[in-house]
Amino acid sequence: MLDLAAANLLSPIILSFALGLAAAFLRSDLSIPEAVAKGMSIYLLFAIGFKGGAGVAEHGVDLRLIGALVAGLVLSAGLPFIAYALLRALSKIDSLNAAAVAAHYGSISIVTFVAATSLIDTRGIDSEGYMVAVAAIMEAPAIVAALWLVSRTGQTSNTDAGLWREILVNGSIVLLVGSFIIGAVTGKDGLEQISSFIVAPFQGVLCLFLLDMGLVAGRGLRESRGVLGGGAVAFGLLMPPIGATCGLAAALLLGLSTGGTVLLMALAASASYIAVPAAMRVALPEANPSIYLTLSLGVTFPFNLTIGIPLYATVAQAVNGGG
Amino acid sequence: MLDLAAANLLSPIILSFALGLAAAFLRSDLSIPEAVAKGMSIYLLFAIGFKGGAGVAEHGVDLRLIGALVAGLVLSAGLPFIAYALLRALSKIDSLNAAAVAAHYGSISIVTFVAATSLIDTRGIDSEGYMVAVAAIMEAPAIVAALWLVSRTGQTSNTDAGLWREILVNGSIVLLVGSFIIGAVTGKDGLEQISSFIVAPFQGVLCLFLLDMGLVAGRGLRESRGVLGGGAVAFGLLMPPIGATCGLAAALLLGLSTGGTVLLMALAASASYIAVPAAMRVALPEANPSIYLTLSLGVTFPFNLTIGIPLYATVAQAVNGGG
Amino acid sequence: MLDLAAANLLSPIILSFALGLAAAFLRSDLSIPEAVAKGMSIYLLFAIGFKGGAGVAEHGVDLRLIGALVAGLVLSAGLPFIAYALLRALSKIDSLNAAAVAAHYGSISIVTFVAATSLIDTRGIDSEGYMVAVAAIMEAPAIVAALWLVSRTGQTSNTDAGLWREILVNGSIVLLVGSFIIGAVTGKDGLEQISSFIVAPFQGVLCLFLLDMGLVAGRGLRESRGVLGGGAVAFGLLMPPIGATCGLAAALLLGLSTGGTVLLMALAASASYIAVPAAMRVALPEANPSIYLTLSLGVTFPFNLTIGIPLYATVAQAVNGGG
Amino acid sequence: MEMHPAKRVEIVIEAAMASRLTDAIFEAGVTGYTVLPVLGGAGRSGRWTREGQVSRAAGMVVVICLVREERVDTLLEAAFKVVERHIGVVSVNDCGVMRAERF
Amino acid sequence: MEMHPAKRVEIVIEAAMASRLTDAIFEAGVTGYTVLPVLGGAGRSGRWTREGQVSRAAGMVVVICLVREERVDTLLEAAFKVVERHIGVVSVNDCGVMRAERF
Amino acid sequence: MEMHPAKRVEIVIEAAMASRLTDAIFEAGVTGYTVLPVLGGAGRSGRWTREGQVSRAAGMVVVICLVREERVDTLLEAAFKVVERHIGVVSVNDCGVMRAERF
Ligand SMILES: Nc1ncnc2c1ncn2[C@@H]1O[C@H](COP(=O)(O)O)[C@@H](O)[C@H]1O
Ligand SMILES: Nc1ncnc2c1ncn2[C@@H]1O[C@H](COP(=O)(O)O)[C@@H](O)[C@H]1O
Ligand SMILES: Nc1ncnc2c1ncn2[C@@H]1O[C@H](COP(=O)(O)O)[C@@H](O)[C@H]1O
Ligand code: NA
Ligand code: NA
Ligand code: NA
Repeated sequence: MLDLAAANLLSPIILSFALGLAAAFLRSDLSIPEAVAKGMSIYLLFAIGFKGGAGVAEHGVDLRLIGALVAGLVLSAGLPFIAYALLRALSKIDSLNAAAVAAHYGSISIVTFVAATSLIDTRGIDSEGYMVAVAAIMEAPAIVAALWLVSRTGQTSNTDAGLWREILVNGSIVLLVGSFIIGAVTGKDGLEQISSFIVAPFQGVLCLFLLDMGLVAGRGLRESRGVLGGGAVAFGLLMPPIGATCGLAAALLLGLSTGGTVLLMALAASASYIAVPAAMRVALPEANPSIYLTLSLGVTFPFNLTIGIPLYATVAQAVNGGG
Repeated sequence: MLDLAAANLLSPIILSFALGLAAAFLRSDLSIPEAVAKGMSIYLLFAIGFKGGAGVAEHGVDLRLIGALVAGLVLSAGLPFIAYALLRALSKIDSLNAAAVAAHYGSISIVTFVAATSLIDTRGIDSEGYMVAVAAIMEAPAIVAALWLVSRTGQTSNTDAGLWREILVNGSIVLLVGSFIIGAVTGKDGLEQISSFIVAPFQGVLCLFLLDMGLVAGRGLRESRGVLGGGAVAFGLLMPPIGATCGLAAALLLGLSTGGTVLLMALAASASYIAVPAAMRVALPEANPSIYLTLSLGVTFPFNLTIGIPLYATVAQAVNGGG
Repeated sequence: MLDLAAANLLSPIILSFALGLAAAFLRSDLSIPEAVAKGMSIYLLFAIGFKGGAGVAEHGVDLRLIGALVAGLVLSAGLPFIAYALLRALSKIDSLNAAAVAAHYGSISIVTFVAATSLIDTRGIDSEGYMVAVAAIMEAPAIVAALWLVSRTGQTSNTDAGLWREILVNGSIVLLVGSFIIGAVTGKDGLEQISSFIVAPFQGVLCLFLLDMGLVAGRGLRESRGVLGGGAVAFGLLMPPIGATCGLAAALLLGLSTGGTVLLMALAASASYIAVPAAMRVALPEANPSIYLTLSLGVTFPFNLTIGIPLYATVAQAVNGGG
Repeated sequence: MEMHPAKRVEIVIEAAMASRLTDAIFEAGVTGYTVLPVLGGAGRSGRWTREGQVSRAAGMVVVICLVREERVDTLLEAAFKVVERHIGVVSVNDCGVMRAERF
Repeated sequence: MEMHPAKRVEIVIEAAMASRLTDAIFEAGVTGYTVLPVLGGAGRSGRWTREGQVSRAAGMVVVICLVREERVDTLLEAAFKVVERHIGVVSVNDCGVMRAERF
Repeated sequence: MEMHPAKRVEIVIEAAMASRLTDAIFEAGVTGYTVLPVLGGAGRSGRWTREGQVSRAAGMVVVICLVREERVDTLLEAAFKVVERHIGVVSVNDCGVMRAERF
């Protein structure tokens, strides 16, 4: 187990993230152009969606798919309540900011999902291709839950019709679901045609993308020193295992495979740092982005990447009696 | 035949284009950064040019090359007259705008060419490597023809020496011809050195590029609702088969291979959406870009991609008695 | 030998550079977006660093590493003096501009290094993986030497603490050293995981990058016609072999392998065109960038790429009695 | 060259709010605007830069709007409704425009 | 800090025409200009955005030109000849510049 | 809409110097600035364009700074110290700003 942990920590992926962090702390001018970072994230979404779809085409769908989607929805809508209560208990962050943070923790980080996929691939564990669809469905419900929390505390949020459309058809959801469908429709043949684009170089692109995330996270941490107290940091480290536990419970209930269990745990444990922050800027402009971005990108993401995911995998393997 | 059509419609490439269209119609914020889109188009031009050149290096050149270049030149300069007459007959678009549209249909769309290459590859049909050079030669003559049409109707165009230089040495022509020459010079060895860059991931990059084209075409269609009447749309669907028929005639005259025939048909059937629009903005600023861009990118390109190319391939195979 | 030279001149890499030059001279609008160019340079640095590190992991480090680092440092700090004296002797360029130029020739061009790696790979010559670290260490000392030259002539340079940090932790150094470490830590396993990203497409990306360099160099040459006199151009062609000779001497002293010798020669012969120009803009704003950029990018880089590197390789092979 | 008096309104606004702003100023009767990218900035809410960012959350854009003087108040009111609760700045200066019939 | 009176001319023009504009204003004796990228915009010819575009046909740029007052008319006339038949807008405002000897 | 008088300072400066400039104006008590990318330009030191460039050496940015009138001199002095030996231009014009408490 320690071996596996070390192997994970010393993988090119994690070390690339560490390199980004280090460069940011050294105040190096190393930076990845915005367009290239966006291009890589489009690549990763397209590839992960397509591969998920192709997996479904090969292994077929069972009723569990619907169960998993419902579980995802419930987790995404439910976790914000736990997150909100925990954050309020642990820190002095006010209710508005706590609700904004809660939205992030109900929702998901697709890179955490990708990193988990990559880890179970390395360990040779199979998973349900449709977990990609579960990831997509978990993006938005958390936002609704958090805005409900805000309204309950008597504060107003800026929600117009446009916002709901933006959330539901935001770029990452559309790309993930779309490429999932393309993968499902074109199946093994389709995957073969483009696998030297979406499979072979995937790990390498992920390295550069994590390098960029390390840079952005590191610069964020440097800029927002002092924004987070000890309580908030504790929240950022405690909430992932709590989310993962809820994910584990749901996975056991559904009877997901070991791989599917790891992925659902990772999804539940992860915090959004793309879609939800943008929605919060529109809906809750008074909430402080430094708080939720630092927690999500600076605390929880590195935790999941380095300790969380291998831990969830080990737990899932133990529980499922697998390798 | 229906099988083949379905196989084409359900290929990752076409579905990616459809995804882009769908995202645009759903008003998703999915978008590919301009720099990444340009980067992909540079990649595609470089790869297709290089492969064409390497093909020529391997199979040698025959006199048909010169015949094919002349045919391309004649098609490009001649088709605008057919396009102009047809568009004026079918719609109420004025002569200036009709001439601008005509320039697009005489010229070519390199992505249509790439998609045709990819389809014949899938069907295992060989083609002449120098068709890339034919594509390059077909870019510009149509503009001259269209400007002549404009002057004939007594209107003025803004043509300075700079414009002709811009048209003749525009980025795509230079890159296509340049990489064609590099491919021809370095041949099989050169191709081997970089084939894991220009061959292996090609289909995948094409998917993402078509996703982007779907997004741009879809947004264009949404913005310019009502710009095109039924007559203009009919033109956009009728002109490609007409162009393809001319291309077929030329190919038969020259005795091109089945693959070369398909490619020449696709070139003649396609409408420019990069080089010619830019030239029109300079030379005919009063012509409405919504008309020519919507026709070329929103009507003709999707038609060729989904129905046109497989149709041309089937016709070419039938005529040549091939597979 | 002539065969080898021709093989080098007619490689896709060199021809791509030539295509860029040609496009610039034809005043084509062909251009690679800044973000894509930066993305490719990040890719190349990451790949070359990682492969160097993985090489060290496989073959182990010997004491020569330290010797090579010291040699790199001495070359980088010493060559500016030779360059300064030579340039002043050959041309009428004033002392400030001569010092700025000297900084470039002590420092290194990573693309020249990459091109040299690629040439020795083609010829099947092995090299020490840690030459990447030597490249990194050679970036900065030349700047110190040149600024000392400036101060000696009684002129002032703008050096603040920020400048030294910028030079020492500039993006390329951090990325090169960081990926070198990642490669060394993850070793063969790590390389295997991402080799279809950093090894397979490497040559192809290098082609496009050199296309871009050709474009930038060509435009620079066009814009700065007349800036360089015959003496300065002679300097740009003479200094690389002089640098290479110093590099050769150091390599022989250290007993480097034939490949390592070629690389050290190429490093010493090359002139910076990224890190040093940026530092010079800050430290010596009165120095004319047209002079140092044109010399480094427009004269010395093409010389090394086409004639220099194959020459150094042949010399190193002869001296080492190798193939 | 005859120039016609007009106002140049420059609004620095979060990218996530840009389409709401342009919708609002359109409704206020403005005939055109131009959107410029922003690399980074600083203000009461701290420093930021766009480098390496993927999310729209952390970016801003500049919206420039040339209007006839008589329309500037309607425009500013419409703009203010959008930026009110948000970070960003609004400035206005006098200018002259060619082809006044366009504004 | 002493500032010298000058004019700031801002021209929104199609990317495809930008080099013609800068050539023209150079000929009009202007000593410098700065070109900014544009993300999108709207005007009489509709809305547009640069995202995902490959062609130069569908983009605009902003050209900023600081000139001494006495040169502004020559500049505007030169600019007008280029933009006349094209979409785009031209605005001018008073400003002060440092280092007047540069303009 | 009530607007408060202010100054808009626009500085075209080499990218390599941008962080030194923003540090300096911060020290001069300015509360905010916005940095815009520049595609290319021309001046006494010739023409240039950003296309295909990798190095920061050959690029410029525009720094826009809205300040209260009473602070503009301190700002300009601070800015001048940074740009003095460098290429680039500085211009200032009057403007009105919303939400004056921010400046
Ligand atoms: N005084 C200013 N001058 C120019 N831009 C400013 C100024 N203050 C704020 N900004 C811009 O508006 C953004 C948000 O400002 P703030 O609301 O003060 O955080 C900053 O990131 C800057 O881009
Ligand atoms: N009133 C305006 N204010 C600012 N920019 C404008 C305005 N009108 C037009 N533009 C810009 O000029 C471009 C062309 O305008 P038009 O010629 O009206 O279609 C638009 O896409 C905008 O970028
Ligand atoms: N008159 C001007 N108007 C606008 N921008 C200018 C002007 N002069 C110089 N610039 C900008 O400042 C940069 C450096 O100018 P210079 O110091 O004259 O070489 C140029 O590349 C332009 O981007
Ligand atoms: Na979660
Ligand atoms: Na055609
Ligand atoms: Na050197």
